[in-house]
Amino acid sequence: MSNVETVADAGTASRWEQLFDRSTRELLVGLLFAAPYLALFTVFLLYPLLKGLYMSLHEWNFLEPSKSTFVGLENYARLLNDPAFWNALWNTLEFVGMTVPLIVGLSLVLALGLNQELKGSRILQFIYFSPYVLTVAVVGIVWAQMFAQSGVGTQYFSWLFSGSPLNSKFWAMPVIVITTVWWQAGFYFAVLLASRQNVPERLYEAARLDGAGPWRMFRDVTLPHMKNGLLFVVIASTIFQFQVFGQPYLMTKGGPVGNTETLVYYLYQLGFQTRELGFGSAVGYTLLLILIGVSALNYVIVGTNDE
Amino acid sequence: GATLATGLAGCAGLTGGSGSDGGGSSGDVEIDYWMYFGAQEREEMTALIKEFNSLDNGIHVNEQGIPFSEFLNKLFTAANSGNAPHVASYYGSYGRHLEPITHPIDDYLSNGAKNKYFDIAWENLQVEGSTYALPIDIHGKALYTNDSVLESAGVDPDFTDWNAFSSACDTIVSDTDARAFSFLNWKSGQAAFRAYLIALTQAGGDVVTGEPGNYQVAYDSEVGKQTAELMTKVTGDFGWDVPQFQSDSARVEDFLAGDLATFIAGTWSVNNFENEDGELPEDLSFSFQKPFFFPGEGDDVAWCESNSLYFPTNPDHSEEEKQAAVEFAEYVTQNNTLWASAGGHLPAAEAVATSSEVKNTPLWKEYGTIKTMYEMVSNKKVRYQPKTSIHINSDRFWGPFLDMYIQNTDVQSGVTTSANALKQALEQ
Amino acid sequence: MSGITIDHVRKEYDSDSGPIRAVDDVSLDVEDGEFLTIVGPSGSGKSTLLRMIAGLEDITKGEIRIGDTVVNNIAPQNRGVAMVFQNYALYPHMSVRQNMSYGLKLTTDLGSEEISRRVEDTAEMMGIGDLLDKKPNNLSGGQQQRVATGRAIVRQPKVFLFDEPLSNLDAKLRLHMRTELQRIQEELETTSVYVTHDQTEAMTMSDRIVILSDGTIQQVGTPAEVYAEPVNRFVADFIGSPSMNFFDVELAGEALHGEDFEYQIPSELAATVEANSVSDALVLGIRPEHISVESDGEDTITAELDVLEHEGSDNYLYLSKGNTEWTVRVDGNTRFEWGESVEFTLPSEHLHVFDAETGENLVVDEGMTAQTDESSVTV
Amino acid sequence: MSGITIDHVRKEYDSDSGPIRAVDDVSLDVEDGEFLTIVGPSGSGKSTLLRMIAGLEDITKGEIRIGDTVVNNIAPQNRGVAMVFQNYALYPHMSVRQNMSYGLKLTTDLGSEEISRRVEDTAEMMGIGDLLDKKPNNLSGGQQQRVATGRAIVRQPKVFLFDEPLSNLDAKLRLHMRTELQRIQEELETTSVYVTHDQTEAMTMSDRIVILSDGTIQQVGTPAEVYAEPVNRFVADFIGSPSMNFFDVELAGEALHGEDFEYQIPSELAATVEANSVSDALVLGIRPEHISVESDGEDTITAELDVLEHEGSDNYLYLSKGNTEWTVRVDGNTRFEWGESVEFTLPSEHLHVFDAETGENLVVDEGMTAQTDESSVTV
Amino acid sequence: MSNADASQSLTDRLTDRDTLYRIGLYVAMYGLAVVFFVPYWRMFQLSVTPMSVISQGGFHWIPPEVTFAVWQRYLLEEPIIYQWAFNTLLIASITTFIVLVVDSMIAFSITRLDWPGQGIVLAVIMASFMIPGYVNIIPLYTLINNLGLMNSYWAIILPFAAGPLGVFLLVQFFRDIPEELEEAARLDGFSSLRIYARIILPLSTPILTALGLFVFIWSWNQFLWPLIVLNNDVLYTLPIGVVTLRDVNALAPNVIMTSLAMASLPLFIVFLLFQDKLISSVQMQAGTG
Ligand SMILES: Nc1ncnc2c1ncn2[C@@H]1O[C@H](COP(=O)(O)OP(=O)(O)OP(=O)(O)O)[C@@H](O)[C@H]1O
Ligand SMILES: Nc1ncnc2c1ncn2[C@@H]1O[C@H](COP(=O)(O)OP(=O)(O)OP(=O)(O)O)[C@@H](O)[C@H]1O
Ligand SMILES: O=P(O)(O)OC[C@H](O)CO
Ligand SMILES: [Mg+2]
Ligand SMILES: [Mg+2]
Repeated sequence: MSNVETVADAGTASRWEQLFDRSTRELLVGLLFAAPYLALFTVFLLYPLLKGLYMSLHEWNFLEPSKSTFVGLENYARLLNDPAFWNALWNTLEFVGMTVPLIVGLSLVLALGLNQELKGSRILQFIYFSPYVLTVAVVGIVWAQMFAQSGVGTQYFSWLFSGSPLNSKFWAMPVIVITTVWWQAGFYFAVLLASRQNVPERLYEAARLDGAGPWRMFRDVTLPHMKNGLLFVVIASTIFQFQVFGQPYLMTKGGPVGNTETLVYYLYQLGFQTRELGFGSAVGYTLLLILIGVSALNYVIVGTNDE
Repeated sequence: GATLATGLAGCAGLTGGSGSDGGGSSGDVEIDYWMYFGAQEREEMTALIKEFNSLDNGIHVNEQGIPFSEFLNKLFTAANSGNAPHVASYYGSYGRHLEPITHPIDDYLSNGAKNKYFDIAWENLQVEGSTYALPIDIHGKALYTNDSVLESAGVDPDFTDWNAFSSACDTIVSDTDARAFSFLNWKSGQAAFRAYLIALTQAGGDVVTGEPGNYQVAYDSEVGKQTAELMTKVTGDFGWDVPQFQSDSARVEDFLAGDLATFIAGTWSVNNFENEDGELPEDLSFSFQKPFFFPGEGDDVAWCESNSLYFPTNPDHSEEEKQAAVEFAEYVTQNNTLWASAGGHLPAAEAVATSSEVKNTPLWKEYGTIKTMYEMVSNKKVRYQPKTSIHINSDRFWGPFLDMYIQNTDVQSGVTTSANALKQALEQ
Repeated sequence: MSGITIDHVRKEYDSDSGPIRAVDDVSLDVEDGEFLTIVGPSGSGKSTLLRMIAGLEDITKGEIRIGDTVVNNIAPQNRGVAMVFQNYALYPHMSVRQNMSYGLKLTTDLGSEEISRRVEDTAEMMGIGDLLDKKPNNLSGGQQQRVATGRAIVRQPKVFLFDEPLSNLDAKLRLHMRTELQRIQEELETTSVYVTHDQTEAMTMSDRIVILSDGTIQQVGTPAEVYAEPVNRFVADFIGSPSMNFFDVELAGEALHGEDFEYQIPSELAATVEANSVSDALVLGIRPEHISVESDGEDTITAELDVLEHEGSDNYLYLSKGNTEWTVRVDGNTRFEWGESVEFTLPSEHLHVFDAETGENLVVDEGMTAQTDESSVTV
Repeated sequence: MSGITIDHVRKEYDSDSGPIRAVDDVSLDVEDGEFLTIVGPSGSGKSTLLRMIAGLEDITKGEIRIGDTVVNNIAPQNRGVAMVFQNYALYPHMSVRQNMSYGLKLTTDLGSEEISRRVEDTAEMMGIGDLLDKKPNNLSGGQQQRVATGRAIVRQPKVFLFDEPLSNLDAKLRLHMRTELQRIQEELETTSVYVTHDQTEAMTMSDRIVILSDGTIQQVGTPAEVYAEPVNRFVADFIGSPSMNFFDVELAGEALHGEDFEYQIPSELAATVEANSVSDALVLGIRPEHISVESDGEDTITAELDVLEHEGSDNYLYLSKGNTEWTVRVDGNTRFEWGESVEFTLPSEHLHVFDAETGENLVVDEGMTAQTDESSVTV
Repeated sequence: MSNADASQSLTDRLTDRDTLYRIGLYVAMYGLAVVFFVPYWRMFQLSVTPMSVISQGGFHWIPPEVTFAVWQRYLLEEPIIYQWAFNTLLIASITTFIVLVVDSMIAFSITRLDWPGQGIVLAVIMASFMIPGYVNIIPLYTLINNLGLMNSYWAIILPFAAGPLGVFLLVQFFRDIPEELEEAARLDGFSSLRIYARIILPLSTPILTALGLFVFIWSWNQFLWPLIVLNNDVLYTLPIGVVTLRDVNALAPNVIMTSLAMASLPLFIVFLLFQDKLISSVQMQAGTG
């Protein structure tokens, strides 16, 4: 009953098929599809990465790169003795050390709260998440205003600091931290909310039958299940916050006393204010190594915890 | 029309063009001009450009405002990438710093241009015997006094004597609610640097010694530290000022509100006194004193600077454009009476500075700010800062001075940090 | 140990389109030590009923007693029940031992040694003694099932509740675990309520079966009762595999007239149907295994063989005549040819006649449990 | 239409731990118009074999012919095969019509009207004529299954390939689609290769069954053959539900000695076993449905009733004696009490004796198809 | 029955606790929302406060006088902010388009085609995840400069499009598309290109929209990099533009706040429209959604 002419003849193979065997064909087509991204990736990601290493070994001439001189590891040696670098590193650690726990804590609270049935939960979700869609330019300037002379923060917390906290050696960093928490918590809140919602409801029922109270359920059911979500939040926010730039740039210009100058800010200054591209590249590479170290550390923790 | 224009601009960004946007009548030579002026100064400069454009001389100028803090970064990256404008404003004493990205203009200047400007300003613009810029103004720092406050404290000191000045300050603090004296007018390292220069020179010290091109840091000396000490005592032991800034411009606001009796500020600072309508407040009575009251055996000179026009290098610029750029710069620097009357600066072109329009402004006649400046310039009582090849005004070097002033750091470490940073930069 | 009394219980869920009545006026006694199965199609309210017993859902109306205690307002952990969930609901990050001891730790004041002993004993009994230190994710489905059951057993509850505990297992394992659960229940004699949508499971495991549909009880009875004497068409259809054959018929005299056949029925049967029916529209029902192809010449029906399925020791015949199709189970040795005409009879003792409208079985005595001796099974 | 010849075919997958031999030296002829089922446990290589026929996997070694053409190097769409996948693999974003017509559009030069006509005809035949403009996600499982089958049919291939096409359906629907697929195949008479892991499906649907294990063929034969005469213990165990009972025994004279029983077997049988066996370790096999509880007094075995399962018309007895357990199927009317002793016999014609080591069936004639007349089924 | 009574009162207490808990929950969650909202309010409030009120220095939650003059000025008289919005839109759209096309192509190639070395390529791309965007800015700047791309949108678009996030997400998603679909398509005679365009892409609309939204927002909000590579105010993006405005208008908070509000509005509207999609895109990134 088969209509022979309608079903392609089992004997034929197209020219394309005759020309190349199957695996060659797959390779060609595969590379064709991969090529555009690979080109972008190689040119704009891999190449700068390697070039950064190369530049960091030179005293780089901004206007006439051909006049750059090879200096070996001198830039790295300079960096180790550079108080501004250590200051920026320390400030960055301080910033990350305050921001990450606050973000994790707040986003966890928001996620757990919103996981309950609440009237208006969509609006709440909107409000919590919305700062995330703002550019740091807006966030930085608005919050600088909040802590300027006639700002909300200054108004209500004047008992804490005299004058604008952004000028205070002690308070400038915490203000930047608070700003960042407001800006970023929504993102992690969304992650943790999904993570919480993925906990099978049945487990809570099993736990209820086993006599577990709210704290027990949180400790023995919720937390273990949210482990991966929490780890993501910790890792992702650590890496992201390590690169803080916009807030100090816009709010404090790194001051007072360079107390809010961070690594990327320093990198920016070296690259585009003092134009020491070689030394700047060395700082960039060092930052890269630090961050790879941070993620590696995190992966080790994830790795050992996972069974 | 607007849609089309935006569309075109979008395409400019996509085609990687240097984006000289349209505006003038076709056939004009288009000149790009970058400036960092804000607020009042920006308005004056814009008016000047408008005036120039309306001359219909075949040149059209497109201006672009760039935030001051980014100005040098932008200028350097733009020059490096072949996107630099034809004309850019910057400080006259930055010739050496800008030399790699600007070109000398001696070949383009009209005859006798040199003689149009105060000598001191012209000299300042020479780098290795070539002219790199044209000065718009000469502005300096001196002491503003709120005379109502002085009056209510019953003091009228001799502003050339430290003892007189300091006892007046003490009186103000004890007899009024106002603070007596602020060393800074603005919350920035640059403001600290400039004020410090005045005090340091009078104390007989120097920021650097040596010749342009071979400077040595000198203010980490005894006198340098003493002067810094004096500065920090203003907010410390003397109790003449508080070590906080509510905002960048807090001192200006306090001065206007009568909460601050005196402060060191620039000729142009009167701009900041103006209210929304561009008028100086009626009830404000102030004067502008030569700031020669600091102790020490040094020279009684004040710091000065010139907003100037530079000519960045750009391989795309034609000779015609370069010529037009200089023409424009000459026009702007030699026809800027507004720059004085509304901008508060002493024009760098002598004829403009002494023109009747200028001499008739309230700032010359009534408040005397420009007049005082003119006197100091004529009497050689002003001095430009060192002409280094680095960005010497940077907060990298003078941030610590701000911090000393607001008691965030002590004198010893502040001066050392600052001096070390500067030494290192000068060595590079 | 104790029985359960469910007294006019109702459960309503709120929804955007008004309340959903998931369980509607259900009354039921589960005897002490009985193994009762609740069976019904998806959404019929089985889980809801079970979860009300467990205390995981509030009871909208009515009362549930375990033993003599009304438990409506007693917290789940204090009801003396233990539950096995469909997907086991084991705590994934805890070892088997921790999973099993968790409830004991929280609800009893047993010492840790005593707990440990009880967990180990139970694990031994469930054959998972060597898995105690593993995490659930590293266990096979059957092992997880055992752990879940073990976790319930170790608490020595008054009542076991099972919500489709076997449906995540493959066919062979399900069969195996079925007998295993039965054995355990026989040993412990704990009152058990078992929810499943699989009628085979219900039929093979239970002392009694509750058939639920749309939140209401259709029939309660032993497996044999519900198989032999379904009270309505729903139950008749639901119980048994392959399903009962149904045909729209009318009663004319002592014969049933279908679209493509006529069949003489005994006069007493006709009389009963006549007496109980309210309309003319009837439905005749007979199970595939009850149709007899050993035609004895009398009143036979003839249909053509469409498909023959050989399944192990049985053959299934799919016969058709006009628009009417018959499924017949015959012995594996019987031989038929495709297209052959097959003659068969419908033994009257296995005939069911339902009212087409109400679905009610017209030939079962009102008292559902009458006549059951004939086919009752004692275990 | 054409048969398929599979000639010493092998498939190896690369893996980190060396190559995995998924299909190992398989040779098989599928006759023109035949319905052949490949059955075997998970991972036995069923899908791999099927996908090599389809052209979705390269053939590592050997040759596959469809009709007379070697297809090893022919692209899938040019082999004249159509395949139905387990999860149907319908394009979710296309309507049923588009799903069915796409292959025609791309592989034939039919006009769009002709395509449309053919799609509609096929849809009519599959009973999905009114679903043509729906998206697959809006269809029930059964409807999706029909669309998938329709998509294969509409291309009028020389060969149908099915990879577990029914296993995503629930039990009732699976039963129904099974007969439907059979009907279609009988109508179209297209050569079909059908993969399933469900022995019931294999037994009921196929002309012949191939039993695969670990990539090698265990037995090829009609359903009746593999049921009655499994060539080895694997096949015996795999085919039939519940599984055959197996007991380790030794032959002593004409009696089989197990751990907890002894059983006399006919002397010819004993002789055959004796002749074929290579060692003393034997395994006795008998299906639950072949054990006879109608004890005729002769040589009986007695065991105690552990569990009784009532499943519709059958009862299953789970008996034990010492460590030996027996599963016995009896009629639904037979009555037993829990704990009762049951006597039974093992009819010799249904006895299987396997070599404990090789698993080989010692009592089947070498020619696998001998003796099949006795229980063969013709459809 | 006494037993039941006891449990009754127990539940009364329980329900009381329950109500208290719910009240607490509402207070906490709405309280936090209010705190979250304050900066928005300040932004808006200052934008409509006249200079005369601002210069008096006091603090107000609600200004004694309201003026929309600044809004009017920006909405009607300052074309530059529209220019910036247009630039930003153009950059974000092109970036998004390129990312979607290019990333889906390579993800298809890696997950759906079989060629030697694809594992290594994927591993390298994934490893680049560890490279934080900003450490590269100096060498990247020299590259962009050498390519003559300074002061052009490509300087912003291309480096951004080289990021691995899209590849990562799409590879994950494509992997989960049943292989049978593709096999069915092969049997139906689909070529690789057709499978990509007709099967994979249509089936991936959820992830493509999610990824697209995310890329769009990120690209829209970029700050540091455009700050470096753009130096023509006609080419500025909104974030750079508003910062420029602030530095020029240092004394007028109402002007600054109005420009900020206007710069935030477009994405706020996008977020309003696509709230669920955006949030799910966030969750996909974390692998929790
Ligand atoms: N939490 C709930 N909210 C609203 N309706 C619900 C809820 N739980 C169940 N229902 C509804 O109640 C009815 C009964 O659900 P139930 O889960 O008890 O059915 P079931 O018989 O267990 O079904 P299944 O065999 O699918 O598990 C259904 O209509 C269901 O939709
Ligand atoms: N793409 C592959 N790469 C490596 N090994 C594979 C691949 N596909 C299948 N295998 C291996 O080949 C063997 C046979 O697999 P196949 O899928 O053919 O089994 P199956 O009989 O169809 O099983 P199931 O019933 O689970 O579908 C298995 O061991 C499997 O792990
Ligand atoms: O420059 P941005 O806008 O990407 O800012 C990065 C942030 O500062 C990190 O916290
Ligand atoms: Mg249920
Ligand atoms: Mg398979």
